[in-house]
Amino acid sequence: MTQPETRKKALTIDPLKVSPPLGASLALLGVERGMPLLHGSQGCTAFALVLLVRHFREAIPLQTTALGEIETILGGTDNLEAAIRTLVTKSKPAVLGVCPTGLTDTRSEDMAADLRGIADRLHADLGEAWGETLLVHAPAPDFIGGLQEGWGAAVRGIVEAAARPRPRRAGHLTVLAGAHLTVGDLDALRDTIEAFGLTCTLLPDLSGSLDGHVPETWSPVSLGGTPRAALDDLGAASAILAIGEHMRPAADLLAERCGLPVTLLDTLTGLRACDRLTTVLTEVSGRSAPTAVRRDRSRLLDALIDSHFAAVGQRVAIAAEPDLLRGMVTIATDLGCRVPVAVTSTRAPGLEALPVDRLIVGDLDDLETATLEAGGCDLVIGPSPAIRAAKALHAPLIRVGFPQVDRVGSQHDCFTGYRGTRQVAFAIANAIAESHAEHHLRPPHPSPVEVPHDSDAPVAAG
Amino acid sequence: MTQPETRKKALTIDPLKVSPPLGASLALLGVERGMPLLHGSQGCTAFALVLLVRHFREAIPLQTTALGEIETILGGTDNLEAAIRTLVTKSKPAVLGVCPTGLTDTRSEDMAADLRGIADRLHADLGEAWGETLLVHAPAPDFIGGLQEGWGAAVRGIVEAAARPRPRRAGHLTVLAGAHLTVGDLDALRDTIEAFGLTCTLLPDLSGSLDGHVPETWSPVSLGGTPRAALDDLGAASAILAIGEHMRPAADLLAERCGLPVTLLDTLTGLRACDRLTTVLTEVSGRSAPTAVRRDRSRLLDALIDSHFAAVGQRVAIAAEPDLLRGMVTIATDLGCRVPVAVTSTRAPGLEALPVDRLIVGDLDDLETATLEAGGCDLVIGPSPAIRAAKALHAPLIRVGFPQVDRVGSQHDCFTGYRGTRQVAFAIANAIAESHAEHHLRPPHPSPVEVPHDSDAPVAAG
Amino acid sequence: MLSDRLAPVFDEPGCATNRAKTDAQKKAGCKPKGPAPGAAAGGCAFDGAKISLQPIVDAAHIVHGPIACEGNNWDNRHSASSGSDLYRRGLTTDLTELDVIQGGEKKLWKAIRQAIEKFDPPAVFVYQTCVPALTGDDIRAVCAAATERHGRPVIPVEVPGFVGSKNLGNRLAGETLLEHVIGTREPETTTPTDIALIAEFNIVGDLWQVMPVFEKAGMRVLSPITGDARYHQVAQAHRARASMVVCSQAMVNVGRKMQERWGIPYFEGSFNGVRATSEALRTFSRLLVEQGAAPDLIDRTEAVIAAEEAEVRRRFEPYREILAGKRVLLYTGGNKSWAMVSTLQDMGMEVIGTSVRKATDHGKDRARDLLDGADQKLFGAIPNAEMFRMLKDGEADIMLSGGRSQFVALNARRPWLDTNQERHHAYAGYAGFLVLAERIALTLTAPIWDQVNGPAPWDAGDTP
Amino acid sequence: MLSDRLAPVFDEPGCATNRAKTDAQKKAGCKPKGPAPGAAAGGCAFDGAKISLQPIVDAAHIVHGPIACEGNNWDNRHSASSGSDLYRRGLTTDLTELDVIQGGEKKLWKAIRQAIEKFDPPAVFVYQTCVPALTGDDIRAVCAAATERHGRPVIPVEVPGFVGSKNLGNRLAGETLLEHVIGTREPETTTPTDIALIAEFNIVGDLWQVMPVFEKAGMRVLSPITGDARYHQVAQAHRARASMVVCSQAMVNVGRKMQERWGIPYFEGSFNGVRATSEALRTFSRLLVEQGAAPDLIDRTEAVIAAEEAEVRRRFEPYREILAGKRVLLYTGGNKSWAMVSTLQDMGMEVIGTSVRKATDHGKDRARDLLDGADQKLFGAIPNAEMFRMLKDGEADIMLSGGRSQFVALNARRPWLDTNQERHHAYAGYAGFLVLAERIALTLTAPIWDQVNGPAPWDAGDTP
Repeated sequence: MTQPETRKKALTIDPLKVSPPLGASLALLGVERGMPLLHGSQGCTAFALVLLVRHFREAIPLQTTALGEIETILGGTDNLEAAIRTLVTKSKPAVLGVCPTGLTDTRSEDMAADLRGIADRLHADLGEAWGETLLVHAPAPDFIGGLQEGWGAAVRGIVEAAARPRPRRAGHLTVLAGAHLTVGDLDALRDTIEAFGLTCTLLPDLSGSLDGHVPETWSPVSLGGTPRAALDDLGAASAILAIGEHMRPAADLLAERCGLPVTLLDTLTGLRACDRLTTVLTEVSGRSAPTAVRRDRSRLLDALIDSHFAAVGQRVAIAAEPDLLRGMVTIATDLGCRVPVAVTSTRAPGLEALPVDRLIVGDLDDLETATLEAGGCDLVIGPSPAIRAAKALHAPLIRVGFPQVDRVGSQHDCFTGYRGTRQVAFAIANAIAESHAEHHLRPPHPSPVEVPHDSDAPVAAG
Repeated sequence: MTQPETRKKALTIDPLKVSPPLGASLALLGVERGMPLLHGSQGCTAFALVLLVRHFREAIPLQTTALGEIETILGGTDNLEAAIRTLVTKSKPAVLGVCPTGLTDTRSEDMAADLRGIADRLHADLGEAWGETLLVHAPAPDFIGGLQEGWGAAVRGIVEAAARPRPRRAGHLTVLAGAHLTVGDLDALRDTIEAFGLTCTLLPDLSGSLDGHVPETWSPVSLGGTPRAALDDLGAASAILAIGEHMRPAADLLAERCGLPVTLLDTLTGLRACDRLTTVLTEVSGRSAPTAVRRDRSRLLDALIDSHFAAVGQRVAIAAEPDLLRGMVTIATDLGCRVPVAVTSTRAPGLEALPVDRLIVGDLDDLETATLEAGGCDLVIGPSPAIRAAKALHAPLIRVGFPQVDRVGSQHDCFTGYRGTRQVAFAIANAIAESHAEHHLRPPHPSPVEVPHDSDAPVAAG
Repeated sequence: MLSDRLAPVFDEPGCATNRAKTDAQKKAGCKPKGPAPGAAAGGCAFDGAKISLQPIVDAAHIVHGPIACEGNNWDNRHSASSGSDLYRRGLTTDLTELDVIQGGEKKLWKAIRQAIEKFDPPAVFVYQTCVPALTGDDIRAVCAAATERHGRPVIPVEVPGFVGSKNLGNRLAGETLLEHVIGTREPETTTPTDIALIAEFNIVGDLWQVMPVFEKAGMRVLSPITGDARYHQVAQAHRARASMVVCSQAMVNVGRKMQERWGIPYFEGSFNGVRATSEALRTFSRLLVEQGAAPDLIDRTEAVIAAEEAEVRRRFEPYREILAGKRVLLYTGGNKSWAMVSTLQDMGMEVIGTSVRKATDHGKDRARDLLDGADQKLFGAIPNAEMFRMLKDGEADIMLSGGRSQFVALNARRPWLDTNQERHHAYAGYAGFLVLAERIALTLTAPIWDQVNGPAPWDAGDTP
Repeated sequence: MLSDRLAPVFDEPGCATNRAKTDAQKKAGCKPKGPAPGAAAGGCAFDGAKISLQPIVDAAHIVHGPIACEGNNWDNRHSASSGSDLYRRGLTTDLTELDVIQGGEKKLWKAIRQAIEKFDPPAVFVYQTCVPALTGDDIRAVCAAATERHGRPVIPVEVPGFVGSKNLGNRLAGETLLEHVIGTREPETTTPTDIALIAEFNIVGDLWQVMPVFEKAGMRVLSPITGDARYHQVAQAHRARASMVVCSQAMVNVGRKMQERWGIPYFEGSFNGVRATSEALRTFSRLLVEQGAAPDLIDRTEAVIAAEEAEVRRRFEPYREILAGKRVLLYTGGNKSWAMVSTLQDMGMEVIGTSVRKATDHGKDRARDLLDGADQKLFGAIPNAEMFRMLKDGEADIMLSGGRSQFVALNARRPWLDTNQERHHAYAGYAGFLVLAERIALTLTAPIWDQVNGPAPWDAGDTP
């Protein structure tokens, strides 16, 4: 049991966190024809947009209510209504998600009430022209948590707006996918579910929208993602599977609305987590695990064995949001690594159970300084900006989480499921081995001076 | 058109090549209950065994006829017979492959005749006890080519020993898989074939034998791989698909034996190669490409676009056996890279068409020195031992081919098909970008001396 | 009250937008009409101010606000440094709900102290953002006290995002420099050829491509504002003999006020391309001589220009044929709207259109002249869908723009090159001209364009 | 004829296998009976010779043969170097069919020249392999001529694989050193405490773990044979005052003949574990004093031993509880067969069995003593299937062995640690004892063993 520490410091240096509204926006981009609308000043949207673009390298639909000084002081409801009107009529999103920002939160606007009023007025005003747009309220204050909290709030908002009681649908799962799952993770999860003969609705589903495919036309809203129709049928399933602690509020609400059983798996990384998924799918499907899944498990066992050689006893410092952190700590410690320092973005339930020496709710400077204090490490796991800490610690960096701005294709990384766990185990072992290879077969201290070969050297007499 | 050069040098320095009998052995390990037998001195087997173990990190069944001085001089047929007798009775392999070595080749033993004689005698002698063992002659002289040539010879030997005319079988492909395909490649190829509603026999099939799974029992022979029964039915297909130029002799023989049409694809890396595969599978299956394949193609287009930014104009030096080289040159140049130097192991058909500045049949020292002569490079692609050249060239190394002894899980790399091409495109772009990131936002020349902040500095009067 | 300090900025006489206005319009200030909710793009004033000041590499830049303002934003610029990388650290007070309720001044005070203790910077910039502005944190007072306490400048930058656009933020940053920085320190030595470059931010090393040329001509960049600047270099800008405003809308106020206060002549120019660079060098040499530099500076400068231009011509040869006649859609801003046109034309390319959204009148005129008076080639904002259509229909061979519009080109499967701040290559001056030519050539000839535009097997027609 | 030179090697009186034989057996030499075709494992004579000589780090090692002999084999040893890495290069004549037909001597001659031109090594070792031996390439003649031509030793190592086992190759390498290298150069200086270490190959730095201890005791390793050796160090080995044969079967001939020729006393010892290391130090100090070193060497050595042993005891504490009572299956060779037993027992572990396949009689006796005379704990070769069963049935908690048998343990899902040449950690001397304890502890406690031995979900019983 390691209680999370919050370092007493007024100055955050190199934040690990991004803002919750960014997370909420991203979740909304995982819905077909989704459009997030940040209620704040232009910069709130611009910064989030630029960072999302740098990470995904895709067009990111994201809008702003563009509050100015006057609206900030007098209240931004008019801007919000104008923005919604413009978007509904011009871009015709299937889901329009309104994400308040620190600015509007600070004014304590009663957004929920405002939104109801706006929806009523616009419905009356626009009539048919309103179309099928689902208006979602995704309240994720800037002040609490980071990406995953915003994401969770947006998904809960979608459930709130869309979920209705439906007849159960055998052999179908509604999967509430956490922010820690990449496109590659979602692909793998869907494949695994389908391998058991089940079907599923993923909410959100970035694997259809931000997976990097080249569309044939230009779209002002997200392309792909959870289909609009599926949102009405979130309750038409035999069970709810939620991935990540931060999906619990959404899962609980959906369960309450639709009377479905919930299974929440906090991570899908690590053998035990994958086994839990297998057990769940076996139960839901009534089928035994298919050959491919069994084979993948066996391959994972071999990968764990192969990887532990380089990994045992090595020190891994990790920075990630809570649910991603959980998975990374799990696989690192499963391989026999020690985690001297883990840094995360917020106090989340269950973190105290993680087998780490120190758990800090802090920033990337904490990662660097606390790990240095602890005697350094052999590997860093974290988002791209953790490269600075990794260099200072003379350790390689395995990039996970958000943002990853210095590489392409990160959304296709898969670090969950039997295969993904295998990949991350290999990645850990190889990163450590490659880093240590510099010193392999070299003396532990500066080498003695070479005795040069000279032909004048004394030669034995006999 | 770049004609392959052979550097005039008596001394090979850091060979790229491994021995053809090693390649032949490896192919035989891709058959269920296979057992390669190297006809030579103990060392021939020991070296191959150690290297295969270091690469695959799996138990490698491999035996030797253990020729001593007397047998070397007087002829080793007795040892060969004794070895076969021991193996057939003790290990009961489904396929026992005899691979001559340089030693036995030099004596010009008529191995084929010897083997027929041995088989006759042992059949007579052992009767039922001979079991189902298929005796294969895999003549791959040490003196010509490397791993892929030995592999090709072994597969041709298996076809020679097993293939018989069979009724055609609609919707089934016999796939002759080249040595350049990893376990990950084979998994992907099978999945793609099956996505078209087809079935296939892969020969050899390392994805079942050397894929890193933890078996439940100890086996003296290979576990998994192409099933013994499938060898009798190599001709029971609607077509033959051969991957790699070096599979042509085996494919031609199988076509001749069984009257099947052959499609030979020299590589599966790069958009055009993947499109060719799609076209073949569309034709054979009579089905249009499934959604998943279309999606993967679209994702590849995006990956090519995302990756080209870092890759265009960069210089990539590559060392690989011919068919692997082809794939790597293809993707590197597709992305806009230039290949100043490519080194390969042997003169193989079609290499002169590769868009490289220099193509050298040589060793890893040629890779290093020729690339230095050409002005260096930004990236090296090659097997693990190419790390020395990469370091000398101050370039990162993407490891491909054989051997990869300094990392785990290399057999799960997939660099073929739409997905695998996407992965290698990302790998190239990321390796180059990470390497250049060292210099990013830093001046092109040594930085000027920092002016220290001092509080005594003169302050403006007004 | 913040608005009091904003009025003069909106009233910038150096601002072209403003000059063209009637008196009535002028009364309203040169503030552009507010952005449309639900149809806006672009950053806020804080964004603009941070862009302008962050290139001061040895200063600590502390963002006073909730996580959104810095957590989504730090180290996302490609300004390069030849020394300290303190400017790349993400420093913020990361306000929580409690801070908002209790007020954030005390936290800011501590944060400043921590930054100074950890990094010992010569100066600290503190950026005010929307939330603490709304709750009334008085960062001026905190900064004044901290300046006193720590014996070094702690400078308030009052730029809550809601006050306006990124461009306004640029100017507010300029005002901050004028109020707190420029003129606060004397150089160790001065020369008659000392110059200041205003609003050149050394994106991926642009500055370093022109520095050697200035050196060859015998001019010294006394004060880069603010690319690769040390704080003290900005503080001594008032001793420059002439200055150039490189990005015309950003920080034109700095050039004008330096002229007002210290009599330093300024001009608007660009390092985009050979012609613009030569013109900038000529103007500088003329101004410096007017200010008292030895008259042979003009000849020396001409000699440098002649040599550099000849070298560019020679080294451009390999690209000539590749680029000749290729059609470019240019979607950029500021004086790149015209300077890039001339650059691309010098490369033998055809500019089918340029966006003049953010250009001055002067810039629009120059662009129009370069495009033979073809007004239809001067675009405002092009809707993405229309841009997609133009590219998809093959009206251009390549688009040059910033990162935001890249996916319009890429999804249309057309070559695209980043010419804004996120690019990885420096295009300034003579050297940059060649780099740009190379990048365009490499991009145009990358084999992937054939591949991504080729038919899929299922579209080829001969398969089921 | 090669066999002429082989006979004395087979007749090695220092060889324990040989000493135990009847006269009739002795006549047949100590060559073990030939390996069984189809049921053999292990390397060839070339392999053994290369292992023994390649650690001479500054020499060029050229393999004269087809690609199999070097292409499958180069840089696969973990001998470490504090300087040159020439020994890690893969140098071979890579014989082709044409070379075989025409004879390979000319190619070898050129290859030697190229190696000397490129690397300028102090010496070149040329390894004869099966194919050129069969076709009759006279490498002795080529090497003699090359020595003359290039003014430095070019040394033939006649070890075609077919002449016998790896162990034979070790001895042939020793003969080569005795014939061509040792005694060919005088040291710059000598001391009364100069020693030679024979058959210590500095695997992943083993040597570096004992060097500091020798230094503390005041002994100098004049000649490491051959771990981390420079050629000249081996050449001057004849001036050592005492020598130790570290891996008992490999190169015992070198120790014996150095004693014969130069009167250098030798002993067989080990650096495996605390007891063996202390014993080696004691023996050296005794022999050196007998040879004329100052008698206080013995006290100094005892003081070092006492200090080191105390330090080991102290630092071993964290591992004591983890290792206590854990059962080890030891499957190794040479004098590790007994030395490792004592080491593991010192760690509080129970050795359930040790393989004495490659141990001398002396070694077997010591192992038997350590295991309380339990002969059933002394194994010969264990068939893989039986070893798998033992491990699967949980008879041992961990297996320590070489890379070849690892998969037996790993497929049985039992902890395994490499104690042979492919390991990544050095286990020699006092320091190595602690490293070994740490590695065993880490391996035993790695959570993966629980995981890989736990039931799969489909085996758990409560699912369909």
